[in-house]
Amino acid sequence: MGNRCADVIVIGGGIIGNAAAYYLAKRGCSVIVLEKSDHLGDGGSSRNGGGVRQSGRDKRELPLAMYGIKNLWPTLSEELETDVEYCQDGNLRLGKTEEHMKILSGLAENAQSCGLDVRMISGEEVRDICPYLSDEVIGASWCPTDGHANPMLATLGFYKKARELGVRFITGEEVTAIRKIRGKARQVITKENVYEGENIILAAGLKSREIADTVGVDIPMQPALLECLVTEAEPEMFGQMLGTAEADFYGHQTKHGSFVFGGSSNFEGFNKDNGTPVNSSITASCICRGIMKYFPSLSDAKIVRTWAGWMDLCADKVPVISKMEEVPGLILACGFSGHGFGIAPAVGEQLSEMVVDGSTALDLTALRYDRFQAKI
Amino acid sequence: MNTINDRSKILKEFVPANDDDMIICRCEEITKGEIRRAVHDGMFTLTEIRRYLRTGMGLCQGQTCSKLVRGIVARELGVSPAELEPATSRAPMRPTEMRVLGKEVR
Amino acid sequence: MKRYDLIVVGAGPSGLSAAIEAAKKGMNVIVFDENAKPGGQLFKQIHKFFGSKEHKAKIRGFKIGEDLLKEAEDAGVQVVLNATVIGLYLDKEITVRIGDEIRHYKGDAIIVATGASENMVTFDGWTLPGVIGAGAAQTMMNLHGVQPGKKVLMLGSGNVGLVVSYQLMQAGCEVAALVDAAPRIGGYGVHAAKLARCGVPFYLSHTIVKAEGEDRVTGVTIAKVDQNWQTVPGSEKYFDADTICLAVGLSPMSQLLKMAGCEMEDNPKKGGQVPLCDKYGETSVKGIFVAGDVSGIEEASSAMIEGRMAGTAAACELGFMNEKERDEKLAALEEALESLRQGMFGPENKGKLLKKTDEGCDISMNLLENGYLGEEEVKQYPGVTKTIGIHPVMECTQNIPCNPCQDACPKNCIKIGENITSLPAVDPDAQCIGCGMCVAACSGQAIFLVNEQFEKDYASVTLPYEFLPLPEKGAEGKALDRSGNEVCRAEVVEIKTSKAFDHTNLLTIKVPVDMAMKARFFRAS
Amino acid sequence: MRIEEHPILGRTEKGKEVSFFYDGKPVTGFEGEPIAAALKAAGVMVHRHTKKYGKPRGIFCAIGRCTDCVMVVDGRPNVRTCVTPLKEGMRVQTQYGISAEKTKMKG
Repeated sequence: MGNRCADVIVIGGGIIGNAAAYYLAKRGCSVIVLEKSDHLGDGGSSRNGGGVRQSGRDKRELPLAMYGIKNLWPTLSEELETDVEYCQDGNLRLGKTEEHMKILSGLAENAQSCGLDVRMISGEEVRDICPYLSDEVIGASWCPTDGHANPMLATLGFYKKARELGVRFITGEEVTAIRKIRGKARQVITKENVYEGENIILAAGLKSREIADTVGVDIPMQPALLECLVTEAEPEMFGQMLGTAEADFYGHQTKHGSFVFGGSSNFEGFNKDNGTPVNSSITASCICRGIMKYFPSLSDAKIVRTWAGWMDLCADKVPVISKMEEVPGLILACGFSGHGFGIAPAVGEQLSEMVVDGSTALDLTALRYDRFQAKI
Repeated sequence: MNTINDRSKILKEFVPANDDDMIICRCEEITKGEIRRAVHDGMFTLTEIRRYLRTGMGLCQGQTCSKLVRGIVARELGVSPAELEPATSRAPMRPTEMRVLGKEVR
Repeated sequence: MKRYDLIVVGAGPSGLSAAIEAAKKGMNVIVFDENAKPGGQLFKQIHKFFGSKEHKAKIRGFKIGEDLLKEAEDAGVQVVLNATVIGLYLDKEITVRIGDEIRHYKGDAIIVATGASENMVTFDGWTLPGVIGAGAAQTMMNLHGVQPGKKVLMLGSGNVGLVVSYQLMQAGCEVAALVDAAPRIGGYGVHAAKLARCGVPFYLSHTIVKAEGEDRVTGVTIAKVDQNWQTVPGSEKYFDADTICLAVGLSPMSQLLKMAGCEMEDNPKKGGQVPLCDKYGETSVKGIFVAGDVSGIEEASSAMIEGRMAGTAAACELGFMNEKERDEKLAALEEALESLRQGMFGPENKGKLLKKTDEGCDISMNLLENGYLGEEEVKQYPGVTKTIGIHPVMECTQNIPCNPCQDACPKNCIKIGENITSLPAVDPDAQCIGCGMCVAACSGQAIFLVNEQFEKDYASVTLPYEFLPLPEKGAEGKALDRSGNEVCRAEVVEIKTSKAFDHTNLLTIKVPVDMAMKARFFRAS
Repeated sequence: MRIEEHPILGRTEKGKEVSFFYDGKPVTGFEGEPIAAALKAAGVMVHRHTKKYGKPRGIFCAIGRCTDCVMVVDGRPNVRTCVTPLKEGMRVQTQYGISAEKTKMKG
């Protein structure tokens, strides 16, 4: 086995870790990425719905989303020499009741205050944009600069390019602990090996909690199962990313022609685990019923595959992207709470700045690790 | 089970072959050359190949090509096909219309 | 949610057998199968099965299917057809597509008996219409009554390739050639011999280079392969054909088990991905069992026994049977399974080149390489003897588990003995009466009746005949030798058909006496 | 070609004769048999042309697994003809990519 020392050790070969590795390598750092699974991007990175959106996001992470969509996503395919199937045809968040519309305009106002072009539109306007939607839709929030991409290709594209730049990826390498040496996080202990780096980026999704625990840090997050399904290829219908006020489902039509939709059954907090992310027997059917209410014409589309993934749901539903002053050398990037994909390139780039420059161009103070406070 | 796999492993150089344009995944029309190329791009597992190229992601869900893909990848990596774990199986086992999947009887 | 004591997925030989065993112990059993007809692959099998009486030997596959289904119904098993199990979830819950609905069921035990799927090979043009799986050919001709093509080239000399080639001829198609990259025929010699004597050429150590044609197959080019499986330039041969049939092995269809989280292993001896399971088919997930090809590729006969074992084990686990009864049952079933796994083709000998039979006879290399026995070779086997008057000539030269000929003869002329894989021998003290029961009973169609004193200078040869049209008595034609070459004129002197022969007709031809040990097939002129 | 009489299976029992349309042309088959069987008996080999390369495909597995034999049936694409029973008046069309129209093919 080769050298186990590098400038940066990244724990987690998902899209966050891979993107960070890529941008770090681009800036001349030596990087080793350790991934527990046999496959890169085997967690949420390959299991999400592919949204690349700004609308509907919490104010604290909105700058990351806006920055990425403006500066990184449009050229990502060329940059990674991988077609990541980025499509910027806008995002419709659909509402069917006045109650829904209230939720949506609240979110829209929030985003507008951050300078995002998002507005409320009527049912008719919705159907002008996407004529396949049923009359049950009475309005939506509309963000024309949102879109979607292929999560698997984006994740593996970052990997491919980072690997080309000399980043060492090791899969099947489960990290058990981080070890401080003379007051500084320096060693990464796996079941069989010890790695050493000047900096350690912890981007291991849910597993981050256990690993951070070994240096006395706790991030309040918990697992929640998300499920998705994909249809056979259908004739090209629309390019928008879709969501709903109540999050019945979300999704889009891919470049391939298939539709990818995610959704929930409301029992997500209670799903059993047999060691693999296993679908529940009821969710796919529930998602189908949700979709058909909005898209009656998709009722004959055949589902070819369903899958599930555990997300790292943070207590306040936004990620922790933060240096740890208490544990020098350690950087956290976890708790993405099911919406990390769209901001991943930006997060990767900011992480590289954190390591190389010591600070980031974007203000990430609101995503610090020590923000969690009791309610009163 | 998870096994340590260093992705910086040096493979034999990619040499184009006569049959690189042979279709392997019939549904998604993925060729042998594309699969071989993907291995050199770093896709060392069948799951990664599948996510990268869509092999076995079509209508038949890999019922026809999975063994063929495995053989090609194994050869390219210089390992035995048995060392490569097939991609996960997922419901539904046959393509199922949304209106059917959405109509549950308990 | 509707719950059953036992849910069986797949109504093939193993699934039905498992269901029968469990239902007989009082379990509430339901079987789901995605096909419109039950029986799995049995319904496409129109040949007589090998084995012993207990294994339903000499009964045709589809008839075994019918019998199993009747037995299942009598035992109270509910068989639901056109019912596709699309998922196997936690807590042994399945989702089934029935019509335009999804139904959820739970089983206290689940037996997955989903069988196998066909392997494929690639060559230039392999996606052209006209290139089909051997299973597709069987489905079209034996289930739907449609010829897969007019002129077919078969790739693969395992039992599937051999049996399907013969079935293609029975369906009125021409088999242009049988090709295999392996240097020797993989299936039973008797199956190969049936084809060779009809004139089908065998090309071992050959592979398909290209399927010719623009929008459909119009021909095939094959070429010789060297020891490294590379084609030898200049060795190409072209055949006119409209269909290429692929019979290159099966893989367990184990996706449901993988989905359910059963621990899997890749076992080339079992044909691919199979669940890890104990001797009686229980997987790493308690209460989920497997039986038949999904747990390892074998024959339908062993699948039925495995099904019974899994059904028995499940019945005991759920308290429908005590351990003592289970152990007795399982011991008997294991013994039966063991007997089927004996012989040249048993798992232990897989891939080995055996030189001698158990009896010490040389194994015919000609049979392994060309599909037929050499004229001199045939004389050394215990079933091939010479006597005055009519007598059986049993060209059965490989140790395979099969013995119906022994029981077929009313005069006890044929002896196999205790060991079911022994070659049949002629009892010199018994007197053949020429009834032909042995000819019809031989699943390998390897028994002939020869009478070298039929007429002055003429001998008679009685052979099994399963083609249409059936020649008439007095018809003139040519006798073909074991390799399919025309060797002499021949006249049909007798046709025997009988219910007891089960569609195997006995054709007696008259040939010059020196042709008695050569003529093995008849072609009308 | 249909097998009129089989040496082992005898005469195959057929359902009611029905007519259906193959690419607009009337064809006959038997009710309940797979669409693919009726097409095969009528000499049809090409069921579809693939999406990426426009290559012809036909029956391959005949048991509903490989999905190579899919066609547009009564306006719906991707119908597995080898396991879909034939009905009177069905409109069966060659599939181009995922549509019945040749012009919708990409590339």
